[in-house]
Parts: sequence; structure tokens; C-alpha cells
Amino acid sequence: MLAFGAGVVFLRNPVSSAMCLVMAFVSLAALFVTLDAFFIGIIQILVYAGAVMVLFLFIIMLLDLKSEEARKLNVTAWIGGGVVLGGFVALLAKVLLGTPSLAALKQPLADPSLDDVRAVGFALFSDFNLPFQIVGVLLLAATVGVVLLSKKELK
Amino acid sequence: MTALSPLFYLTLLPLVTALFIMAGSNARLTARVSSVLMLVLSLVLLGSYRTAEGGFQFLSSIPVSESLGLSLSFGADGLSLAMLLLATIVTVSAVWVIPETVERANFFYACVMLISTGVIGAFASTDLLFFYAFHEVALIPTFLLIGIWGSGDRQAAAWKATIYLGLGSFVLLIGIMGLYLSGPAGMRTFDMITLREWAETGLLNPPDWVYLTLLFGFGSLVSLFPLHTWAPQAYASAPTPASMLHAGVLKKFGLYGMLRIVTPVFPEAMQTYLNLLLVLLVGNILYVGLVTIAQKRLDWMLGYSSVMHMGYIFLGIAGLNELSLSGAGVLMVAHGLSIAALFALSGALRERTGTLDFAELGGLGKSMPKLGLLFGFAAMASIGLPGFANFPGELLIFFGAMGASGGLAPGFQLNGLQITTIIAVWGVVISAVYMLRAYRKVFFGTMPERWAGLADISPVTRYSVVLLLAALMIIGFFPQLLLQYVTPSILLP
Amino acid sequence: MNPIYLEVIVVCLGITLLMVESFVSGIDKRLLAYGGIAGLGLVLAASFFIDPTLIPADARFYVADPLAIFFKRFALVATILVLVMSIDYAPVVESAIPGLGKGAGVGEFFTLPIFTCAGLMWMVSANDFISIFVSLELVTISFYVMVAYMRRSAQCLEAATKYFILGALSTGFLVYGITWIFGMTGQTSLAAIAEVLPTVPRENLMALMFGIALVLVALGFKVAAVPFQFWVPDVYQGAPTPVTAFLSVGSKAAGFVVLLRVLEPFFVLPVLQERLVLVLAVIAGATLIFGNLAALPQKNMKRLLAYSSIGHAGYLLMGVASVGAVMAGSAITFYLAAYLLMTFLAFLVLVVVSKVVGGAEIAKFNGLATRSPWLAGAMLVSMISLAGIPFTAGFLGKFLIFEAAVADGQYWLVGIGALTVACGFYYYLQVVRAMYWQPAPDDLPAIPVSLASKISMAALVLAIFVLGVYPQPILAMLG
Amino acid sequence: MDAAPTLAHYLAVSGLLFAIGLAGVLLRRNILIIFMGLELMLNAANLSLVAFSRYHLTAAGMPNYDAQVLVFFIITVAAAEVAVGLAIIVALFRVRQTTHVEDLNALKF
Amino acid sequence: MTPQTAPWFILLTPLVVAAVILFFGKISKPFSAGLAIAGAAFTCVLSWWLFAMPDFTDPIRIEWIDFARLLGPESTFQFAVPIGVTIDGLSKLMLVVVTTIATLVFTYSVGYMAKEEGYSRYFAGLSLFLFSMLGIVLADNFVMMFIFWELVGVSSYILIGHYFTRDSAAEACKQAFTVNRIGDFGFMLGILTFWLVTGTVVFAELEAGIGAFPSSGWLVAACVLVFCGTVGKSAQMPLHVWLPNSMEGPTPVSSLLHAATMVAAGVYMLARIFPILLAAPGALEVIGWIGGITCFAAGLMALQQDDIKRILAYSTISQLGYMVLGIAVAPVWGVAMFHLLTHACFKCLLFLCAGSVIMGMHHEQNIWKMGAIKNKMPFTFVAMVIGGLALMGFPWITSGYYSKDLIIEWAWGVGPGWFWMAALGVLLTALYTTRLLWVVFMGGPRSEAAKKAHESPIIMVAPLIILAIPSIILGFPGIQQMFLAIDHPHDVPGWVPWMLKAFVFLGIAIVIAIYRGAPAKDPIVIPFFANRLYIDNLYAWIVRWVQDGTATASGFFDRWFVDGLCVQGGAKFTWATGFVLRFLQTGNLQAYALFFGAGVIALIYFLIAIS
Repeated sequence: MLAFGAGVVFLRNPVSSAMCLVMAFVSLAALFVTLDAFFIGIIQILVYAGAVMVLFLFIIMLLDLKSEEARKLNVTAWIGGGVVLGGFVALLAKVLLGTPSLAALKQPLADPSLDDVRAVGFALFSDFNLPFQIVGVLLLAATVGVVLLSKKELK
Repeated sequence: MTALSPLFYLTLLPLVTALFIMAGSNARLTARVSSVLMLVLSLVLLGSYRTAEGGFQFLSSIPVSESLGLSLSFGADGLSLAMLLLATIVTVSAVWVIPETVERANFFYACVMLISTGVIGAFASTDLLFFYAFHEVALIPTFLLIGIWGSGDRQAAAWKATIYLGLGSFVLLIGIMGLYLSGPAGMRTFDMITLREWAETGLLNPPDWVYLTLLFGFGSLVSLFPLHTWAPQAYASAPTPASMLHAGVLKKFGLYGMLRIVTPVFPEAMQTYLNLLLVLLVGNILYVGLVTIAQKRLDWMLGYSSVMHMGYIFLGIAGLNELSLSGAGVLMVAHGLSIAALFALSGALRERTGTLDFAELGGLGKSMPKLGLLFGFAAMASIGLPGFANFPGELLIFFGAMGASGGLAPGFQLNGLQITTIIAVWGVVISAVYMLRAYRKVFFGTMPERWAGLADISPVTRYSVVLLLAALMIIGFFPQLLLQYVTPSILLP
Repeated sequence: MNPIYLEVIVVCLGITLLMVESFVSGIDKRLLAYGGIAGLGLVLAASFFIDPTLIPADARFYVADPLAIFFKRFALVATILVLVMSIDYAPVVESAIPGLGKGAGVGEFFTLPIFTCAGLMWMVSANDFISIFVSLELVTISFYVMVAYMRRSAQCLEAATKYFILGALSTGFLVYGITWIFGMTGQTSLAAIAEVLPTVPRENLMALMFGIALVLVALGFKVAAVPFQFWVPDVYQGAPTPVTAFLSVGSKAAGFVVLLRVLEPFFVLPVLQERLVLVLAVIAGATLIFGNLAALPQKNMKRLLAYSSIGHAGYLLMGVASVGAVMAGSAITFYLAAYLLMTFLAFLVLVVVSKVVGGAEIAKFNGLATRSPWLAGAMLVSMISLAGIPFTAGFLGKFLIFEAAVADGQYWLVGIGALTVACGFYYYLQVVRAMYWQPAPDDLPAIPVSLASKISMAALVLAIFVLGVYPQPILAMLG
Repeated sequence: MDAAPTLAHYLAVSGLLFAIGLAGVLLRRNILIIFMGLELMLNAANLSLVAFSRYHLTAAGMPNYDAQVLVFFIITVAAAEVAVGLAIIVALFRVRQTTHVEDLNALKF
Repeated sequence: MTPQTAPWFILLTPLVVAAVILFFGKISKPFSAGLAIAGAAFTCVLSWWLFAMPDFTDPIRIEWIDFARLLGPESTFQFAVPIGVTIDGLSKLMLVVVTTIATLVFTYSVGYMAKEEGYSRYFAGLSLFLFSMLGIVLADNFVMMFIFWELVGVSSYILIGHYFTRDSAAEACKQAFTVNRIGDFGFMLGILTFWLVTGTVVFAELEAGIGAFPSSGWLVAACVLVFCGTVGKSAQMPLHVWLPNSMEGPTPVSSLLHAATMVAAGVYMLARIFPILLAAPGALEVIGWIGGITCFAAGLMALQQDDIKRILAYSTISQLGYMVLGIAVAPVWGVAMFHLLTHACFKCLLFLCAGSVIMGMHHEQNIWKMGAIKNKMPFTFVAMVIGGLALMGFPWITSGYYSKDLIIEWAWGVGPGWFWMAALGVLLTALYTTRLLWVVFMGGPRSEAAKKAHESPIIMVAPLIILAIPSIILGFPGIQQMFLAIDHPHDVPGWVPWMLKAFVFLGIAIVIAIYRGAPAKDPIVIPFFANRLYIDNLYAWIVRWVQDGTATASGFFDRWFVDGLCVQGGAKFTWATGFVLRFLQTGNLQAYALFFGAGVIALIYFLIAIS
């Protein structure tokens, strides 16, 4: 999965990047499943590998993007980026290593016949009703926005 | 609710005038009438103040924020009344000397009235924060006055003065916060009267940094050396009424604050940092005095001279006894009147000649005898000639500062304050040197041909200046008149 | 009335306006804006009749404490003013989008702020990372759209792209940070976090801090704190002016409310508080310096206001860093209220003036005082309030903030603050200088001002002065 | 021996994925790719969340569904973000014919 | 009118007159002049009347500043400055001198100033001067004296600068004021020291209070500081330079202020505090040396002057030196005051005569342009010779002889240095006075103007005649006793008086021998004397290089360091920092992301660094 992720970033052709991204999403879904989060895994594939990636590819095709030409490498950007990334990874490592409780092993679940779709769905419509509605408004606003931004001629 | 203090109306008057003028009324007429009204009102207040009772009178208070202990409160004791009188006299004079030819007249008059609002409000407030706030009101009108109607390098002058004063007063504000916060928690207030009571009863124990912040905050507003360089340039560039009000009245705000807040609250800190203050004020008197001698233009010279005289007042404050503080109070009024007269006259001069460069002037006493005579009066007043109010002020300061540590004992050695006093007395010579030199260069000697046909000072300007000079002479002849208001207000711990 | 209805009504209002826009043809689109203003005004009025006790004390996603209610009103007022501004700005928008016929696409320009408003209102009430996240995203995504709105304008799109990329980046950090906080506490609710925090093993604090740091990054982005302020000048300059105003006030204010709420539970642990306050103070100092100093050489009004907005974020952060003082919370609130008034006043005048003079350079304001004295006067009031001259709301705001800082002993921060205040004098008075000192260029048409703008300006000027003398209404609203 | 994966393993993977996403943002100049990097970052967060949810069981011995709900929201929001973001990119491309970040330099200083 | 109120009338009348002339002077010239003369005559009459009345001890006194009244009766803090009058022999004598001479000079001025500009300004100035001078005379305390001390300074300034359009007059009045202020600096410090010790500034109380001085050193210091005032006002070395320059004023002014009265104020002040001085022998030492040096050195300078008024000015300085010396050597103030009295008459007379000559010569002041005018101006000639003889101290018949020799004889007993300086001063006086008289009146005419010289009008001549009489008779013991009491020294050897008489005759003889022909210019040239011992040049150098130099340096420092570097530099630096900072906003999205990332790293780093 990490390899695919790296592929997204380091491949020159946007289409290949996109394909790598799909693969990264799919493998991520697999990881979700190993964590007993089946519902999330499925959503992951449906939304990301399905909808989002189609959108990406569609746009790439629409804009007819060529592979990124070998523009002059921006050395400072790469050095700076490297330093930042290195710093981030180092700090993350420090946190991971510095927190012994993270070495915990997976505990078996109390009820292995996991009904997580029901559980998540129940949570969504009861406890999480308000955020759910807010997300609804968010989607409405986003929809309106996308229409406004991409429609050729507005009425 | 009790009736509002007449001081409230006195503060409101110029503000309302400014609004009327901006709304389009006849600027000249409105402002002139209103300024005279202000003077009358302040005289009435002065007359109805019960000196036998003393303390703050004409009190009224509108609570603004209970939680902050903030209220819009007015009240005046003798010192404030003296300053109010100064403010109104100079306002009258400043308003009446505005030339008829001024452009954007309504806006100009409105700005002048706003400055007046600020100074009057500051002197009439008994709430520390409003006291500060009123002073700041004058900042923007001054900025506009210098920037729009100034002369010389007006833009640079306006910027420097505004930012300098902005920063200085912000430092002051921080000091005020420090003072406020050192009150007992839960009871904190900005009420100056309460703060002074607390200082006496030991409830208020601000740390030393508050004193230093206040000193430098007030100091920069008063052009305490080395925070003085904004002043000469601003006064030189500002239009006449602005210089008059600013140098004459607004600058006294800082000194008033020193007398009102700093001396009663910080007697120990003042002793601890006495030498610092002494060095700075010697800088004002000696160093700035020398700089004044070196000036080559009348307006700059006057600006620097006004800076120099601040040193005397600070000496009075440093003396910290009845005499020297009373002297400081008297000199504040006196200096305000005399410097306003000088700026009024130099403004009239500039109007006629278009320049105040010593090298180009000379012999003008011949073509403008009246202006020359009045200028002579004002110049003599400013160098502390007896007969003018400046003299008793300086005299009391010298006596007070000299005697601050009591009498001469065996094995007596001069202390810092006394040495400073000696230097300050020498400052009298310095001020004579520069003032007479200026007078000689402008009014005496041979007159260049080009100035032959100049008209003498106009009657309105003349009477405006005479008003100032008359006030100076009345106080100079009868200092007790002023002292009976000022001295009892000098609260000593 | 249950406070939760306020947001519902606002959303319904937005949907209604969208419906009207879509299905009723041939009306003047400005009616939508007026409708929006009226509707929001009603909600604002309604907000005074709500009963916060109807919200259960243990409600997980929604609080209706005085702070929240105050900022709901704040959001409503801001949105109303944005709509007023938008009416004047509509012609500019119209010319910059490809439309068929008059008023095409303008309707949505009036309705989107209403959804944003709902988002802001939810945001200030949010007390759970989940509701914080979703409401914050609602606000952010609708801002993406609004910034990009004038899609024929390259500047606008550049601004939108920058905002979008950096915004999404900060969202990434926010989510990742929430993850870590959740991971270390097992909770997403702020109240619950405060409860369990003392039981969190000490060895986990580092990881917890890692999460807090990432959340702070995202909030720092929202409030334009250094070093997460980079988007601000470019986006403010490029975005449609009403949107800029909305961004600089609404989004920032909500950001600060969330910041205060998020930080609160972590201050339970002194060791965390000490460290957080120190870092916040450093950020505040850096923000003050950057915002105020970089504003000095600016020549463009919108960009100037952007840097000044960073500077004001610095003052507000100074207040946040002074949480040790009791008055810090009300100081921040008051400052934001004042900031709303003066910023909107500035932008209102800017919209009106730049429509005629065609540009937002400060030099375009030359001689405004002689051409339109009232407009210049309004701008003057706004500028002196921003600079912090007494008797304006801006002064009292600064005063309260600095007082909190002094009380909390943040002396070096106070020192930096004093210096930057002086810088503020310089750049705000640059505008005054242009309006009052400089001569007006000839042959320019008169500047028309719509009635709504006039009323708004007058109200804002009045409010600035009233609050500058009488802060009690605001302080009282906070209880 | 090859132990079962611990929480730290998952978190490390998630962190690296986050870093890779960040690298995409920092190093690539095509806005679309940058955008993909952002998506990776969000996904990395999701991974961590699910991992935390699985490892820190509730008192009932079940995964903490709060986290999974949050993941659900994140996915939804990310989708909306993608839509809006791509719309902006399309609009930008229409005006500027570019998706390179260096070309966006009209607004500066 | 009672003796109690009379001094107040005397004091205030001239002030009222001055004010009236200032406001209404433009009505007419005779109005101004008449009012001034009437005012002066009124004070004169009152003074004589008061002089005839017995002393009284309960003068009216008002408190000018009174802290006891301000702070309430319970206050322990005491400070008061009264404005009161002293009426004793000393002040009555001085009143008479001042008012009488003033009346004469005022009258004379009508003629002298008839054709001059600024007529009413002139009379207003004179009245102001009279007011101030009377204030000094009447003062009963140091502060009041200082007040009027300053006021005579300013009236002197006004009157010296009467011809203000002349550069030389403009410079002269400025110099006079400034130099006096230097003296006043010391005066003020002296007053402060006295007050510091005794807690009072009133003369009567001071005498009682000097016992409070912790050491005689402080008393001496206080007295010497006060004496600085005298040095300035009475033009003693080294502050004498202003007096010759003050001759730029109209001649009556020179006569009244700069010869007869104002410059004597310093001596009067010393006489006023004489009991205190007696308690401080160290101070008298200083006073004596200053007086002695002055009377000798000024005589030297007078020898080689060419301007008729400047010769007289230096002689004034020299004579003032005698008076100051008289204070130092004699046990009573009468000795110095006696010379003050006679000097006031004859020096005033001399100046008025000089004025008459100058008028007659059409405003020519150089004696080498005169000559042989004794017949053309007979009254003036006679009067001036009388004055000159009195100045020389011509034995037996002139007042100056009695007063001056008395001082010199007293000096014999105190110190040989002082005695010889004073005695040689007599020779010098004879030399320069005779030279003056001879060159002006004898020989042949040296210019057209001298040939056309004419006598002055009666209004100018009359005062000459009136003044000539006391110049002669005032010294006679009988008349002298009417005015003041003096002591004679007892241990003076017999040859001393004879030597002094010989010096006078010797001086006259030498001059006649040298100038007997009619030389067109001075046959003797001594640049050292002519250039006034180069003291003026030294001062000019000090002003130019020390004062103006430091001033310019300070100005430079203020402009370029305090303001330029610190203030504007600070502002520019801030601006420049902002200018640089904004380049962080490169406009490049990726740079922003990079900075953003760096910020994230830094933030995480600092936050997780909790221990």
C-alpha cells in the first residue's frame, strides 16, 4: 500500500498516479478489514476507489493532462520538502517509540459476529444525528458550489 | 441619578461644536462663539469652586462597566480647574487666530475643536481610562491638521509626531493597566480619587515597572529627553492653532498626569529612580537648551525651547514637595500660555513673510512694531521674566527643589537634586541666550528690502495674544491667585 | 425556544432562497439578498428569545452557553453585512462569471453565505471533535466555493486554489490530530476529554500533545496565525470583497471560539497548560510581528487589510495566551465584536468606493475626503478603530486584551504588542492620509451609495463609538 | 517470531502514508497530484482512527464506533471536498490552461 | 498720604505711567513725555518728603506668595515671599538720588529725543526703568529685589535697543541682558543658599538668621554668589563688557541707567546686606579684589578709547569698582554709598554733557572728530569741566575728591594691593578725563561738524546746570552729613592724601603736555588698552567656539543621532523589516505549503517536548 502511495507521489504521469491511488485505496480497505471494520472498508472502496477515482480520472481526461514535463527540478523545494518530511517522520517515530501503550496487541472482540453496519448506522441516526445533518447541509452547499463552478453558462 | 457635572457639558461643548461645524454651520462664527462660551464657563467654574473645602468638586459619574470599575466620571480640583482655564484660554486664542483664508475651513475648525475636546475632557475626567482616552482624541485631528494645512516637511512631521505619540501613549496605557491591576482584586477601579486614597492607605502597591512605564509614557508625551525629537518638528510644521493647542495645552497632559497620579502613588519609586529622572531632565534643560541655541529657524527654536522648559517642570516634579510641585503647576499654566502666544505670533509672522529662517529675517520690528512688541512680551515671559507667570513657577521650583531635603546641616554636601537645581538655574541663562538671539535676528537689526511693505499684525490676532499675555501677567503679578487652586490639590503622601 | 432551531431556520432560509432562485424566474436577484437579510434579521431577533436550558447539559454535540449564543448572533450580523455588501458588489460578480442574461449566478452568491452562516453557528456551538470537524468543513467548503466564485477572474481562481490546497492540507492535519487525541483519550467529546484527562497515563501525554499540535495547526490556519497565515494575503486580495470580509471576520471568529473550546479541556493538566501557553505566546508574538510589520509597505487596500487581519489575530492570540487572567475570555470576545464592526465598515466603504474608482489600491482613495466626505468619514472611523484610538470599540478591545496580558504577566508579549500598535498607526493612517491629505484626481464620477449600505455604515459607525464608550452590552451578553 | 501486528504497526503505516501524502503536497507541482496527496493524508488519518477504534475496545468489548462514524464523516467530507476542488481546478484550467502551481503567482508579497 | 503709603505711590506711579504710555502713547509726543516727567517729578517730590520724615518701622507689606495661607493653618510647611518696602536711611537716600536724577534726565530727554523715532516707546521704557529701579531700592527681601533686578535688566535691554534697527545696538542690548543673566545666575543661587540655611529671604530676618550657617565657608559662598549679581549689574570684572557696549542706547539712557542709577544697584544691594557681609570676611576679600581690579583695569581701558561715551563708560566701571572696594574696606556702608551719591551726580552730568556735545556735533561720538568747541557750547563746556573735575577728584572743591579719597584711605588699612590699585586709579582717572576734556573742547576743530557745533536747547542745558551744583558741593562735609553718615580711618599716614592730590595734578599735567598741540589723531597708541585688554575678544571667542560650538555639536547630535539614528532609524528599520518579511509571501503555493509544513514540525517539536 505504501508503495502505491509512493507511486502516487513520484510517478510523472497523472494517469499512473491515479491508478496508484486506486490501488492504495483498495489496499487501505483491506487493512480496514483486518481491523474488523468491514463497513468502513466497503465504503472506502465504494466512495474512494469508485466515485472519487472516477472523478479524478474524468478530470484528467477532460483537462487532457500530459505527464509532467521534466521541468527544471526545484532544488530548494525538494531540499526543504525533504527536511520537513524527514522532521515529520522523525517526530512521528519519536512519538510512536515514546508511547509504550501503543505496543498493545489486538484484543479479541466480545461479539465476533460483528454487525458493524448496524452499529454504525444506529450511531449515525441516533447519537450522531446533528453532525449527520450538518454533513447533509455541507453536501448541499458543495453541490450548489460545484454546479456553479463548472456549469458552462449560468442562467 | 444625580445631575451631570458642568464639566461634562464643558467637555461636550467643543465636541458638539465640532459636529455642528462638520454638519455645515458657519465654522468661524460657531467656533468663535463656542470658544468664548467655554472660557466663560471655565471662569464660572473657577469662581464657584469652593477653595475652602478643597478636593474634587463638580463630581458626576456615569457607570460604564461595573465589572471593570470603569465609569465616565468628571470632577475637578484646583489643579484641574487651572488646567481647564489654560485649555479654554488657549482655545479661544487658537480659534480666533485662524486666518480667514484657510482652506476647507469647516474641517479645519472641527479639527481644532476636537483637539479642544480632548484636552478639556482629559483635565475634567477623574477616571483614569477616560483621562487617557480624551487625550488620545487629539491625536488624529493633529495628524490631519499637520498633514493637510502644515508647512515645511509637513508629512514627515505628522507621521513622526503621530506615531511617536501613539507609541508613547500606548506605553502609558500599559502603565495605567499596571496601576489598575495593582489594586485589590475584585475592587479594582479606574477612579483616580479612589486610587489616590488607596495609595495613602497602602491598598495600592504597584511594582516599580509601573512607575517607569508611566514615567516614559508621560515623558514621551511631554517630550522628556531623549524622547523629545517629535516635538520641535511637529510644532514647526503644524498650522498655528494646532501648535498652540498642542504645545500649550496638550503637552501639559503628561505633566498633569505626573502630578495627578505619579507623585501621590509612587513616592518611593520616585526616590529610587530619582537620579534617572534628574539625568533626563538635565538633558532637557542643558542639552536641549544648547540644541535650541543652534536652531536656525524661529519655529524650530520655539519648539525646542518648549521642550527645554519641560525640564523645569520635571524638576519641580522630582522635587516632590509642596513648593516644587506648586511651582510645576504654575509653570505648566504659564508655559502653556506663553508658548501659545509665541506660536500664535510666529504663525502670524509666517503668514506674512512665508519663511521663519533667521537668515532671511531681520529688522521686522520696524515694519511690524505691534507684532514685535507682543513677541517681545511673550519671549520675555517664556524666559522667566518677573511680572509674568513663568517667573513664580520657576522660582517655586528652584526653591522647592533646592530645599527638598531640608536645611543645610554641618558636614552638608550638595545632593543630586540640588546640583540639578544649580544646572537648572543656569538654564535661565541659556534660555535668555537663545530667545534674545532669536528676537534680535527677527525683529532687530537691518531689515532686508523685501520685508518693507509687510502689514502689521491684525487686530483679532493681536487681541487673541493679548488675552494670553494678560493672563500671564495677572498670574505673574498675583501668583497667589493661581496657587490657591493649585497648591491644595498637590496631594503629598 | 430551543436554540437549535436557529440553525434549522437559517438552513431552511437558505434552501428556500435556493428554491426561489431556481423556480421563480424573472425576479430581481437582489430581492433574494433582501430576503436573506430580512430572514437573518428575524433569526437574530429570535436569538434573544431562546431558552438555553432546553439543551440538556450533557448534550454531546451542541452547547448553548453564552459564548455560543453570542457568537451565533455575531455570525448572523456578519452574514447580514456580507449580504448588504454583496448587493453592492453583485455587478462585479456578474461581470466575472459566464452567464446568460442579467443576474445569472448572482442568486447563489446571496444564498451561499447563509449556509456558511449556519456552519458558523454550529461551529461556535460545537463541543465535540466530530461536530467541530463537520461544521468547520461546512464553513470551509462553502468558502472554497465563494472565493472561487468569480470564475472568469484568474486572480479569484488563484486565490481559491491557494485557499483550497492549504485548507485541505490543514483539514488533513486536523483529522490526523483528532485521531491522535481520540487514540490517547478514547473520546471525541471535549467535556469527556476533560474528564478522562487526569487519568491518562503520563507516558501518553507526548502522543496526546502530538495530536493537540496538529489540531492547533488546523485552527491556526483558520485564525491566520503565523506560520499558517500564508494563504491570507493572497486569498484576501483575490477573493470577491464581501467574501474577503466574511473570511476575515466570520471564519476567524469561529476559529477563535473553537480554539478556546478545544484548549479548555487540556488546561486541566498544568503541565500541558504551561507548555501550550508558552507556545501560544510565541505564536502570538510571531503573528503580531509578521502581520503588523509586513503590512507597513502595502499599497493595496485589501492586502493591507489582510495583513492587518493577521496582526489582529496576533492580538487575539495574545488574549488566548493570557488565559491565566480571568478577563481573557471576555477580552477576546469583545475584541472580536469590535473587529467585526470596524472590519466590515472598512470593507463596506471599500466595496462602494472601488466599484467607482476601479481598484483597491490605497492611492485610489486619494482625496476621498473632498469627494465624499461621509464615506471618508466612515473609513476614517474604521481606520482609527482598527488602530486603536480611544472612544472606538477597537481601543477598548485592545485595552482589554493588553490588560489580560499584563495581568497574566506576559510582559514581553505586551512589549511586542506596543511596538506593533505603533506600526498599526502607520499603516492605518496611510489610508487616512490618502483620503485626507492627498488631492483628489479630477474627472471622477460621484460615488453612489445604496440605502442598505448607508444604513449599515451609519449603524456600524454608531456601534463603534457606542461600544467604544460603553462596552457593557457585550460584556453583559457573556454573562 | 513474527508477532501479530500491534497498534504501533498500524499507526506507523498510517503515519508513513500521511507523510507520503504530505510529500505529494510539498514536492509535486501538478495541482491534481497535490490533491491526490491530500486524499492520501485523509486516508492515513482514517487508518489510524480505525486502528485506535479496534485496539481501544469499549467497556462492552466492541470497537469504539465513534471513531468509525468519524471515519464515515471524513470520507463523506473528503468526497465533497474532491468535488469542489476538482471543480475549482477545472475552472482554473479553463481560465489559465494550466494546473501547475508555479503559474499561480499573480498574488504575492 | 502717610509715610506708610508713600513708598507704594512712589513705586507704582511709574508703572502706571509706563502702562498708560504703552497703550495711549500714540496720542501725541508731548503727552508721553509730559506724563513721564510728571510721574518722575511726583515720585521725586514724594521721595524728598519721605526723606525728610522720620523712619518708621511698620511698613505695609503684602504676601506675594504665602504657603501658610494656601495649606491652611495646621500646615507646618512655611514659605512666603512678601512684597514689602524697607524705609531706612539707605533706601531713603537712594530714593532721592534715583528720583531726582531721573526727573532731570527725563526732562533732558525731551530735548535730546525730539527728533528721534519711538518717542513714546522711549518714555515708556524710562518709566518702566524707574519703576524697576525703585523696586530694587525699596525691596525688603531678596526675591523682591531679584524681581526688580530682572526688570531693570529688561528695561535696560529695551532702552539700549532703542535704535534696534542698528545692528550694533541690537547686539549690545542682547549682550547686556545676557551678561546680566549670568550674574543673576549666581545671585539666584546665593538667594537659594541663604534661604536654604535661614529659611527666609527677608533682609531683616536674614541678619538674625545667619547664625544658622553650619560653617563660615557656606556663608562666604552664599555672599559671593549674591555678589555675582553685583558683578553683573554693576559691570565689575569680569562681567563688565556689556556696559561700554550699552552706550549704543540714547545718551540720556546711558546717563540715567548706565552711569548714575542702575549700575549702582549692585553697590546698593551690597550696602543693603552689609551686616551680613561683615560676618563673612572671606566674602569681603573677594569683593575687595574684584573692586580693586575693576577700578584699575577699567581705568587702563578708558585711556585709549575714542568714543566719548565709551570713555565715560569705562570710567563708570572704574568708579563702580571704587564703590565695591568701598564696601569691602570700610566698616560702614556709608563710605561706598557716599561715592555712589557723588558719582551719580557728576557721572550723570558728564553723560548729559556728552549728550549735549553729541547733539551739537550732529551725532558724532568720536572725540577725534571734535575739538575747539568750548566757545560754541559754553554751558556744556563749563558743566562738563565741573563734572570732569569731580570725576578726577580734583582736590578740595569737588565732591568726587571727598568720596573717592575716603575709600582709598580706607583701603590703606586693609591691604596694600587694593590701596595701590585704587591710588593708581586716581592717576588713570585724571589721565583719561583730562584727555577727554582736552581733545573735545580745546585745540582745533577736527571736522566740519566741529566747526558747525552749536549749543543745545535750554531744556537740555538746564539739567546740566542743576546737576553741576551738587557735583561740587555734595562732598563738603556739612552737606554730606545731611545725607549719610560716614567714618574716617584713623591710621592713614599723612603722605597718602597728598600723594593722591599729586596724582591728580600729575595726570592733568601729563595729558596737557602730550595733547597740547592739536593732534589730528591720538599720538599715543597702546593696542592692549585700546582693545580693552582683549577681554571682549576672549568672550567673543568663548561664545563663538565654546557656546555656539557645543550648541552646534548638540544640534548635530540631536538631529543625526537622537532623531536620525534612534528615532527615524528605528522607524526605518521597522519598515525595512516589514518590507523584507513580506517577501515570505512569495505567491508560490508550494513555498507556502513548505513553510506551513515547517511550522507544523516546529509546533509539534515544541509541544511534545514536555518532560
